[in-house]
Amino acid sequence: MKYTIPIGPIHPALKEPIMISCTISGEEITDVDVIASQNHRGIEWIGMNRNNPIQTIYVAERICGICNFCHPACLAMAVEEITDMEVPERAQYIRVVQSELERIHSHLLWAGVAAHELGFDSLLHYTWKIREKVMDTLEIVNGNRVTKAIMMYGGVRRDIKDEHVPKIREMIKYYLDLFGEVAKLFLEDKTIKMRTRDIGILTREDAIKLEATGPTVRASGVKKDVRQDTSYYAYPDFDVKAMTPDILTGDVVGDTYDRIVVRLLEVKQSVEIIEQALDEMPSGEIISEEKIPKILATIKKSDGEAIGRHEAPRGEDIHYVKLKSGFDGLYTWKVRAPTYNNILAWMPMLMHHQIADIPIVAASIDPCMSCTNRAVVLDDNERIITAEDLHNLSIEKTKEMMK
Amino acid sequence: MTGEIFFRVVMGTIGIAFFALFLGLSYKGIDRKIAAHMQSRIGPPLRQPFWDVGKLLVKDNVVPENAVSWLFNLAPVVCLASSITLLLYIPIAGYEPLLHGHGDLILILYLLTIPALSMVVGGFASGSPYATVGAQREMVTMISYEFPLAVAIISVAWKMSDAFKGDIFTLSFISSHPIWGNVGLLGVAGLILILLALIIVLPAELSKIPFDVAEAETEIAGGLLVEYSGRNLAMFYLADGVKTFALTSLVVAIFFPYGISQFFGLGSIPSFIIDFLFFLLKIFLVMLFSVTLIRVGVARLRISQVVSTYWVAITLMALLGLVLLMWDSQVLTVRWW
Amino acid sequence: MFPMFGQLIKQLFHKPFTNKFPVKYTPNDVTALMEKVESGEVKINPPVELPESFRGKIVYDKEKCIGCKLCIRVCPAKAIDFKEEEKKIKIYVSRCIFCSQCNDVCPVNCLHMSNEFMLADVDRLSDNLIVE
Amino acid sequence: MNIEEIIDAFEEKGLEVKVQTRMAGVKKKTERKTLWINVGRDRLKEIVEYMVEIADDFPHFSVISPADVGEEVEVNYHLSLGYGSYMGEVPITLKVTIPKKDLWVPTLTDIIPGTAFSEREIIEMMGIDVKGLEDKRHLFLTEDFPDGIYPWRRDETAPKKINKLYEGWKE
Repeated sequence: MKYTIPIGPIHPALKEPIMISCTISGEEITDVDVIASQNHRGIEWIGMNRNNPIQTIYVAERICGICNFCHPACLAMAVEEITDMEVPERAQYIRVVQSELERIHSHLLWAGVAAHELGFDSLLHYTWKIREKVMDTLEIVNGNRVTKAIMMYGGVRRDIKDEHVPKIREMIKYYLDLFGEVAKLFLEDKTIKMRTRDIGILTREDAIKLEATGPTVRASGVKKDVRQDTSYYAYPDFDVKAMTPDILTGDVVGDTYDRIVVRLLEVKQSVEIIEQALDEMPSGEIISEEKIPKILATIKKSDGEAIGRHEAPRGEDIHYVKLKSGFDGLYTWKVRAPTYNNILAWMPMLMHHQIADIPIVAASIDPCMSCTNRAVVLDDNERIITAEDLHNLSIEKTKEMMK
Repeated sequence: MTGEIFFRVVMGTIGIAFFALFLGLSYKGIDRKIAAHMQSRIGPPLRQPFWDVGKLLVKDNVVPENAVSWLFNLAPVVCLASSITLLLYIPIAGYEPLLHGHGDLILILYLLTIPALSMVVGGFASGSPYATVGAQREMVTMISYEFPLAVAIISVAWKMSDAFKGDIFTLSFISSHPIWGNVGLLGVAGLILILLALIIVLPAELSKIPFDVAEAETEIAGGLLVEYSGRNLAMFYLADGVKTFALTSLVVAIFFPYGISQFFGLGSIPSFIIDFLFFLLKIFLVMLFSVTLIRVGVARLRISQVVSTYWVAITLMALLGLVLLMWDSQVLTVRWW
Repeated sequence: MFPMFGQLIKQLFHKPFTNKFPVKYTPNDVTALMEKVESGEVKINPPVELPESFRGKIVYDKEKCIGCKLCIRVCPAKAIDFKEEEKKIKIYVSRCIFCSQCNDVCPVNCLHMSNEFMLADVDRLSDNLIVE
Repeated sequence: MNIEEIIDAFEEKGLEVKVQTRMAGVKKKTERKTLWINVGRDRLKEIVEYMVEIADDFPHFSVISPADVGEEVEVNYHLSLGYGSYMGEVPITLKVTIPKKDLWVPTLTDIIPGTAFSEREIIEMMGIDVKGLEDKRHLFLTEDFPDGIYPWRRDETAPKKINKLYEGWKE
């Protein structure tokens, strides 16, 4: 008997505005369809029509709740290429440190969510307990746990002061000592192996054809990593190698288990990169142009187009920016978040699996729908309740409760 | 005469019911508190389950329109009632159970299936695809854990019939003649294996992780109980508490029916209290090792793995225990004390 | 085979990791708790201590402000309004996204970020959430 | 395949290659070169097949980004060759300029299946018809989104009825 199970916009397995509707017969999935049109927020439209470039950095930063350094990083890289803005050396190093800090916190967050999808809540609590260390470091360095607000065209807005360095070093030591234990808890647990080994396999050929990016494609053995392939920021100094599962487990299967392996390896790699960055951090000022109005002016009179590519925690993140002189704001701005390509990889992964595998396979690509959906254009003719009414209703309810 | 028995049974049942509800919920609170501390969290206060039930009773009871409403509302009542009747046959703290008689051990085995069956009926009646999948899974889980459960209990009963004559299939008989006393060294090993099998069967019956595929929260959004709310969900919640208490006391009645009051030689009331507290401690220990520790330490399995674990691994363990028991009495009775 | 059990037993005997801010268990009635806290009966556990570079509620030094409207131009959330008559600005904290871009752009450095983060309120325009 | 071979391979095909360079790195200063190539709409499929041949593994496709420049629409196909080696990747953008009156492009899903989502997006966001794509449903906009309105366009088909949620709240 066939039915369709909607793993939909509101589902405990996938708290993301996307809907996977699987037609199942018995327990086996026979067809997978992805419907992504649940919550498009108009980020590009805002960037092109409403905001000037400085404000667009903060819109880009809020494309994704977790990986919020990668989007402004790409945007700034593209704009700097067009306006040929010089970026001081120290700023390039700070950008590398920030993107690696973000990768650690994003991967550890994902590891906890994956454990929760498997029903292993104590591993979720454990992973998020050790993640607090990187969150405290981020709070000390950036002043805020998640939204860093540190990117500016031509450099960074805040420096890594001398009193921050011992805290970061302490975090590095903490994670290097802990890697063995975390790897043991995740990779040598029999029930996790039973649930993730040979589940959601993405063959190397599918991974390349469907253009998956980031840990999803590296788990299938393809050595694709933007930090290793293209030279941007200070990455040429770090000789970054793409992490594939055979480094730890010796062979490549391309299943959910390998994606856990790749992400844990990347956390270790990021910690080592930060350590090297701190050792070789050049001195000097951190932004090439202090006065913001001058930056706005140079952007306004520049012309041209460029792409910014950066290795976000979930994969390759690319922005295409086109500037036209005299136009206030970005003339054309296209954001492509990493999950955008990885969704296509769901189809071959989920085929002929059981319902129990949907949450963990869907979570294995670390979907971040807020990156992928980006525009809301409200049509107010037949919407009865608007956000305003809902807000007022909630105020009355809170007042009532406070009596 | 019949009036008096009738009066004793009715009042006894009501007493047992409140007693079971109170203890079931407080054990649930202890379980959540210890699980929380194991995960280095503080966890809710011990009286949290009482608040949860109170809150659920206040919430309104929504019946989905494409559900079979009379079955939908009947299922929780049957589940709670059968869990409480289970307790009538189980000796509490070594004292005579309210109803006992010939063969109540087999009756308990069947009474165990009624709560699970009523959840399945409730799942099918609620008409949502998640609940239907959950109900299918609950049936498959029931089939898989019935086999080792039956093997374990029957082998214990068989061992008793080998040593004693008389009405061995009643629980009070088993708990008054502790099984460990009359088995050889091999028998002890067999009994440990059977105890282990029973300990691993418990999480499946109480649908706790790793075998809670029927109510898997992250896969099918709560499975069977997805459409339940308000009073109905409160009844299922209470039934789960009572079942935990009933099953752990069943394991205690079969394997650890010892009392410690005779060591202190006090009067009747204090020794009763000591016995009762020792009984509660035994319940806590069994629950700690069978439910709390397992549900915190492992991930949830897939339905196909649940069946293969029970039919292959746990049944083999129980059968090996039975073989050792048979070997012990037939061939080498090596006295170990 | 099951590495998690060892870790769990170890964690059972360590202090829980959770920070007990504001109180250990959620109270039945929040307003009653607030009164008890004001009257001093109940002591609130301190939150995790904040770094000095923490970006909380904005602080506006009215005298130094010269009304150049640069912060209005740069604020991504349009949270700053200009008062024509007295050439000063009015900041809606409920609208502010705490990016501190206005601090950087201000030529006279009259905007700073404080450490205050408990800004929940019922009315968006209540005086606690408007900085003038 | 280093960058010179790739440029010669394209010049063989009679395509004019524009190279943009950008310095990066501090101690090891290395240049980042991106190739920008104008391709006619009819030669697009042929060039992409050619790229599949010369790629040592398979070309990496990132996204299609359309830009509305007044009378025409520039459709940029962002691809890259040579990933996997240290600093060896060359990002290549094929720019297809099509007039607004006749907005269509051939599909690439038969060569690179990964382009399906990008093509569905340019259909709904820019109104470009992709010939040969079988699944043309809305990707990010809801089903009941009024057709004829294309969010990324700058002409009369751009959305006009915008809910000014972010302005009207101060009263």
